[in-house]
Amino acid sequence: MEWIVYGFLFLGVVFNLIGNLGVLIFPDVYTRLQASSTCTTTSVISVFIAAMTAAGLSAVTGKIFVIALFFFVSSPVAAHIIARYAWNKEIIPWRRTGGTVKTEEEKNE
Amino acid sequence: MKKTDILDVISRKLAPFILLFGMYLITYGHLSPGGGFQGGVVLASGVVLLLLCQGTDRVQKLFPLPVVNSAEALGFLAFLLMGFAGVLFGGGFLSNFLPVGKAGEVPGAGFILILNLVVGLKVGAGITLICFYLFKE
Amino acid sequence: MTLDLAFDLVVFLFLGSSVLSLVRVIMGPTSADRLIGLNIVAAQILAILVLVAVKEGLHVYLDVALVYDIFGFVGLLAITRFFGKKGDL
Amino acid sequence: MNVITKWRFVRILLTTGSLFIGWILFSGNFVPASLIIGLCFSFAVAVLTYGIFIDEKEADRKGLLPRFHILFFYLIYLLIKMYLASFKVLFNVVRGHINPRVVHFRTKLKSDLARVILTNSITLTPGTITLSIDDDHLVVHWLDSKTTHSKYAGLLIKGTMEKMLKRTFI
Amino acid sequence: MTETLLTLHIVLALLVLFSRNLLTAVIFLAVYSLFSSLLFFILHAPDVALTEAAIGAGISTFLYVWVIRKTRDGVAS
Repeated sequence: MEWIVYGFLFLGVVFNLIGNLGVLIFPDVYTRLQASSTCTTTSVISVFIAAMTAAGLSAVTGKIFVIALFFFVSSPVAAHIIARYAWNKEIIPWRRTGGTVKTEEEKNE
Repeated sequence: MKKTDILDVISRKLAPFILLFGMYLITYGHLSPGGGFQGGVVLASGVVLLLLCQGTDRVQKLFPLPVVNSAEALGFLAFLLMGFAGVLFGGGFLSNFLPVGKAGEVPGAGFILILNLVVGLKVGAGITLICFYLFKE
Repeated sequence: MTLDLAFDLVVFLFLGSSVLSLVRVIMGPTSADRLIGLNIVAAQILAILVLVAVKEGLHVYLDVALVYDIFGFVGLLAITRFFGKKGDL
Repeated sequence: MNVITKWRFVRILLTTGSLFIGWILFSGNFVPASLIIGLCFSFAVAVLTYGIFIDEKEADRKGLLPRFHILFFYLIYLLIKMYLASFKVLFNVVRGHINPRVVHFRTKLKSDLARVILTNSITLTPGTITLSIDDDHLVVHWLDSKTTHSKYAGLLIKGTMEKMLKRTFI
Repeated sequence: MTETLLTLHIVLALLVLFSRNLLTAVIFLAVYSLFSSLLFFILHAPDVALTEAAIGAGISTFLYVWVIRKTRDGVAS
């Protein structure tokens, strides 16, 4: 049983570090959002699974389950509203061949 | 067919649970972290979530402005009444006069539970009112 | 290696990586990048809260984590709602 | 008794039930006093918000309640697929080889809830984010895209998820 | 751990003070209150952490953002 906890904790740490690295090195908003939403959600969910396994079957498990459910719903919605915010601000997605065109807000800052 | 909006559907399914969680924080305020003020703020945040996702009109139909306004005033009045009832029956202002049960149970707190409910009503209605007036523009 | 030690280690690693993701909040060129940083920081701190609460064995502390989750979402929603285009979102 | 009144009672009952399950998960104990207080509060919240929890127009829909066993399998499938997708994105980050494109496609699902679950699943799985949804028309940003043809892209992204959701929500 | 968080508080507060863009300042303030809530939680004050998360990250962000948008609309256009 302990090895499951260790395994999920290890997965959580690895996904978290790679997600942060992706957010740092990717070229534009949408690709950064890809790294952040996928990797960070998976890492936090694995930490929750590890915590549920470590706590055993008690009131703790139920409450962590509620938190995980809420996070499972709210994280993709948060990613979607950030993406729609950027899409409505008319930030042009980065392409492999062409360069990006600077938007109004980027020029101002 | 009406347009599908993600925020609309999500806020509709999520807001009742947030309101219930605020009620839970108020009720269990003496056993776990939470209490009247925090529970009231969570209640208000449920209304704010609806306000942000659905627009003012539908929320005003659910929580009409005069009702929220009078609930806020009623909360203040009830708090004062509770305090002076403590003066009348027990020792001083806000002192306990209800029977106290065993420690660690929900209804065993006597006075505190009702006081938390009143404070939660007052704070939730107050912050909801602030957000209504600000959002009306 | 006991379980408590592993939890402590993971908490420290998460705190360090949340400091790392602050870099994106500070130097993000547009405001959307900063919002991504805010979202990531909120998620990592949520994981830290749950780990600390399980390690201490106090299940009443988990209420804080749930409130934290709700308010991170509502704050992000408020920012995007007010600074996006008028009418839509 | 009018049919609208009957439908209102059914909605209040359904909302109270689902909120009461939430109360048990929040409080985590089965003390009778707590259960009674929780029932009162969930009934009060249900009376306030039944109109937005279950919309009035959903009466004609047969699949008001999803089939829970398929939904359960769907969640497990989504969890496994999420892990695989994260490994894919991980290799993309490490190798630094990405090819992002924006693709458009349509979905066949009718119910609002099913569409929202589909968009959330798309956001969770392999490097795709839903940028906007307009009725049945989805705009998706795809990291490491293989094709730009709308039908094949739709097949590759939606895949099995749409079929399972169609069986869940009718 | 506490020292790290306190250092972060100072850095974030300075960033809030010296950022030119108002929206950036609000986002820094939200991050500041998130870290502040974590500090209170680690020092075993869950009530204060709850209040800080609720008021700092949720409601005060709402109010600040509303006021900024209102003033910008009034001045710019």
